[in-house]
Amino acid sequence: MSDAKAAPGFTPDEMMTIAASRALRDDDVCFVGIGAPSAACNVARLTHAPGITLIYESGTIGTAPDVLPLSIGDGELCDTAVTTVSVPEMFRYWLQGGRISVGFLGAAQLDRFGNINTTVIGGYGQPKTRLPGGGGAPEIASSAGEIYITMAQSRRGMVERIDFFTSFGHGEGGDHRQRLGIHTKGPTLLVTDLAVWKPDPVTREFTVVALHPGVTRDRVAETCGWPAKFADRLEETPAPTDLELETLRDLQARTKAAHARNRRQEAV
Amino acid sequence: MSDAKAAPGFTPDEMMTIAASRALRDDDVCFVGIGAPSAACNVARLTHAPGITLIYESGTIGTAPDVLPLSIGDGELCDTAVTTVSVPEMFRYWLQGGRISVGFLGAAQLDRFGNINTTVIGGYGQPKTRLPGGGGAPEIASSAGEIYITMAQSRRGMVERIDFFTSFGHGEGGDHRQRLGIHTKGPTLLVTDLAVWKPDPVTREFTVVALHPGVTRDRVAETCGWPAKFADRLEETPAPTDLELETLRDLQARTKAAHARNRRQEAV
Amino acid sequence: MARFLPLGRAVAENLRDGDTAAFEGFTHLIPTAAAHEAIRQGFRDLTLVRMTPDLVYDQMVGMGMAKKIVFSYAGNPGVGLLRRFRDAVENGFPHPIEIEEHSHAAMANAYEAGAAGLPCAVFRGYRGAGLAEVNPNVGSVTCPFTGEVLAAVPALRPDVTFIHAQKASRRGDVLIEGIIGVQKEAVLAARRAVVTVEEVVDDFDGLHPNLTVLPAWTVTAIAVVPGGSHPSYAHGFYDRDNAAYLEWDEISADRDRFRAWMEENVMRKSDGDFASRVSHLRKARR
Amino acid sequence: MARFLPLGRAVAENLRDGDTAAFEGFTHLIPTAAAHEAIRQGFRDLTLVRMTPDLVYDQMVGMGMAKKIVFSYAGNPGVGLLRRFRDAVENGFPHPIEIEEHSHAAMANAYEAGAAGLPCAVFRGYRGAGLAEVNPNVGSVTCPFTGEVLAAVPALRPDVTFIHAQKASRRGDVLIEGIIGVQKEAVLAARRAVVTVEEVVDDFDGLHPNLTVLPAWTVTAIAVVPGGSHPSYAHGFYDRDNAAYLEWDEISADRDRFRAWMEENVMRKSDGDFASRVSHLRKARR
Repeated sequence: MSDAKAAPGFTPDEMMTIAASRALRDDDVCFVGIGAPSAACNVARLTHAPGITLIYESGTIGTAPDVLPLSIGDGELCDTAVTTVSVPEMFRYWLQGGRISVGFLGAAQLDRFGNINTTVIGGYGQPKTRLPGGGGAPEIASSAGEIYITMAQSRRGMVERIDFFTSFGHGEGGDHRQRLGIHTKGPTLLVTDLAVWKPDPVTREFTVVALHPGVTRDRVAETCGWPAKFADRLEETPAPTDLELETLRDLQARTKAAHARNRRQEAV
Repeated sequence: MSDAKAAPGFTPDEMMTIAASRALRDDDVCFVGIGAPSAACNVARLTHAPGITLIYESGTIGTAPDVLPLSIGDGELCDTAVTTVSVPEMFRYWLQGGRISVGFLGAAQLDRFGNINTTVIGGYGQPKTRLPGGGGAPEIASSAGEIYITMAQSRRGMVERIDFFTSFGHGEGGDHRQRLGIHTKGPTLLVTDLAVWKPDPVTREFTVVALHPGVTRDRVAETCGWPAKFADRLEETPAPTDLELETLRDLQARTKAAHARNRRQEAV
Repeated sequence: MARFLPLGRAVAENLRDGDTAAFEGFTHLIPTAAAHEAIRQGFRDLTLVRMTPDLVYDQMVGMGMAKKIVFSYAGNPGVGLLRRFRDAVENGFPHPIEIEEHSHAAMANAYEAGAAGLPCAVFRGYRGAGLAEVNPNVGSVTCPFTGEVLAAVPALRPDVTFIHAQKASRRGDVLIEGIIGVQKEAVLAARRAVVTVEEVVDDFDGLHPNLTVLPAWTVTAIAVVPGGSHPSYAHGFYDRDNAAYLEWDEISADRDRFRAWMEENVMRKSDGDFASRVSHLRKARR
Repeated sequence: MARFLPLGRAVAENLRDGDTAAFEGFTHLIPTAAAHEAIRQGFRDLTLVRMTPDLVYDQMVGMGMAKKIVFSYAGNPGVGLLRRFRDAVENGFPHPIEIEEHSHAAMANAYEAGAAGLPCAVFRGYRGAGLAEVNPNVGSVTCPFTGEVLAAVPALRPDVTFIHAQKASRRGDVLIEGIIGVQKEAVLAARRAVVTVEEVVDDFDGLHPNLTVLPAWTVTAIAVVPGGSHPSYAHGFYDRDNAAYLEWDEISADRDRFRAWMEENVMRKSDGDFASRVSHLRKARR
């Protein structure tokens, strides 16, 4: 990235998506969550990782959507896929079969060990807010080779203690995964709108390893619900390049136009 | 059959195939073994049971072959099928799923309780003759709604004690199936080249219920390796009708022509 | 053996109060018309099974038809939460409902086991997951060869499954194309299956042999309802009405507005209205 | 990621003495050319896995390459017995071999479990069957919900699977059509996968989305061998050579005749000879 031209202005969300996209490699097979993960994965495909295989849990393998899907099963995903399989096959042969190198997830609530809650705020039996639930995430978290997480920082989202263990990250840290018989790496990367985090090699607690351009330690700390830890040598995330930013913005513009196209108002 | 015109001359093999075909109903879903069962099932389809669904274990569902397949997976089966599924799906959803009303099997060795051996003559570890083995038969025998068996009579084939339980019929008779947790009916019909047999309602021992035209009790008894039992009121199997015999002979003639067509000698 | 019936009769003959029913569709091919017919006929005490309950289950829950929901992702796909479902779970409105919550992997495997005639599904899952603690229907078996402990869930065996598909042939075979989800499994796992289709064709001659076809004898009833999946979509026929999903977020946010919308758009309508709802979403056939 | 290689190199790089290897194909698409190449390269001590070992396993056993056969139906399809296999099992010629025998249901489920990353397959089978008594790899698990005892067999995980398929795209995706057998599962269950294909096409654009396609990254090597399935067949390319199956019954009946035939038709031939073997079997493409 260093010799590519950095774009002059960009939003924290754009930085988040682009920083997340950079973690993906050309030979990755990536199980894509909807929303921010989907944008990051497709930016990677359209920039440095044209060979990446993107898989959505609707059964679409090797998709190359021209616009971002609104749902996990938009027609665009099937139209551009190498093949589309049944959902049981997707979860048996492709996820459980160990064919996924990266599972890319978002989170409603996240703790410092990469455990994710998208099920419920409050008690499970007496919910304050009933969220949609786990969907594919519980087994993505345990069966994909490693897990990347992306979410905007907030004290409501990055919490001391999640209300429900939808997807197991590093549990209480250390070798908790191994002790439960989970042999994949679990969360190895967290990209927020402010920073890049990686788990400590021993404790597995997420630690800031890079700040996005213009972001301070204080800003990261005050938008995080647990006492944020920082690496001894903090990097600065390279700013988005022109290519990255154009690619993301074009993708989002195409997406917006496509999703507006079929509004009933316009058709009538 | 009574008012249809009986054909003047026919072979015991033809009588066997036609008598077997008559047992199949228009709404049956039949898992077809190769050889004699395949001929009987297709004669049924081409005569009184045009709506029958024929399934071969190669994954072909609802086939309507114009010629009899040599193997269980000839192209003709796929070309004429309603759909062709994978072999794991065939055994999981269609056979184990309880979708098969009749499993139609042949046998190398058979005992009086409909237990079948197609695995080995002699001891399993020290075989006198190693036969091909069970293929789909062990689970056809337990998962299909009921089992029809067809084979030519001989003392070598219809034996006092089979050398190996490839497919479980009624075991030692009575409620042996139920005691093993098998809830399907098991063998309910045996059609040989000489007679039609059905299991005794209590002992489950195969009992002759009809003799083919011109066949004597003695002929049946002397070609059977166990002491043959006969029903109190023995029927005579109606002779093949013109339609049945023509249908079978046409099918066999087409089959012979088709299998000869691709002989290398003729192509060179 | 599949019978072609008007939708009203197909629903009336195959759904009963107290049934366990699956209206399946994974974003694609959601059987909206069948669900709306069920709402009009006013069934009660249903156990509604679906991996991704979305608008139609939100509507059925909001109308007080559900005793229990068995599910793995209760969201408005790509939009957010299901507000009628939330109101029932959080506030017991219009009445409390039971939930049995699984992961997608568990539900997909449970349908597969149902289709395969097994009593339970076995898979590697739920490790470290909170659902294993709150759902008593998560068990385990031990591999007799390696000693590995695997998750087990009961097979799903709905009394009736409703799906939407692209085509039926005259003899009643059904073709599903594109994102096929768990529809085949949901049909084969069920005692009865009702299929709405976009169109009927003379036969499936010339069809590729390996497509997803449900033979006529696996289907109980077929009703022809063009557009019957709206606001979901039918691959090759019309696009997803994303705007309708966004609108639902507002409609469902308010109890009165929800009721009024249901009255106007479901109770006073029929399955014949679906064709016009997708006319602006039809596209050149690929 | 799939590499296009000459067959000789694809086999040499992916098969080793002592390997567990599957040359799969259910009557259709049998990878004969790959098996003949393996015979020419003279591997030893192989554990050969296949539901329906037929002519090619008869040949490999007769040439003394097999330590063990894992199978569910060892016949010459539609003809009768496998005489070289029989000679090995009954008489230990050319040397004794081990056998591990299953039912089709068990093998199909075991491949499925291998593809699904599970340690074992669970199914309802082997009830009252003699194989359960002679095969120590038949175990059981108990459904935690119903108490039903189900059969279990270890998952199949070959070191390498060989299959034949109709087409590869330039990027290495592989298309299998017609009777697809267990080939997809056998490839996904294996550590390495070698595919011979009838032809290479530029891309799979326009292909129906639900066909059986193995993405390039699930395949290790692809070799283009037109006719490579003879005397089996390739749906859409050429018919089954039934006459060759009938002839094999005579050839294989005699040890010397078998040796001479192998010398002439395998050892002194190459994969380039397969195209001419099917020329009289080609038909108008459907």
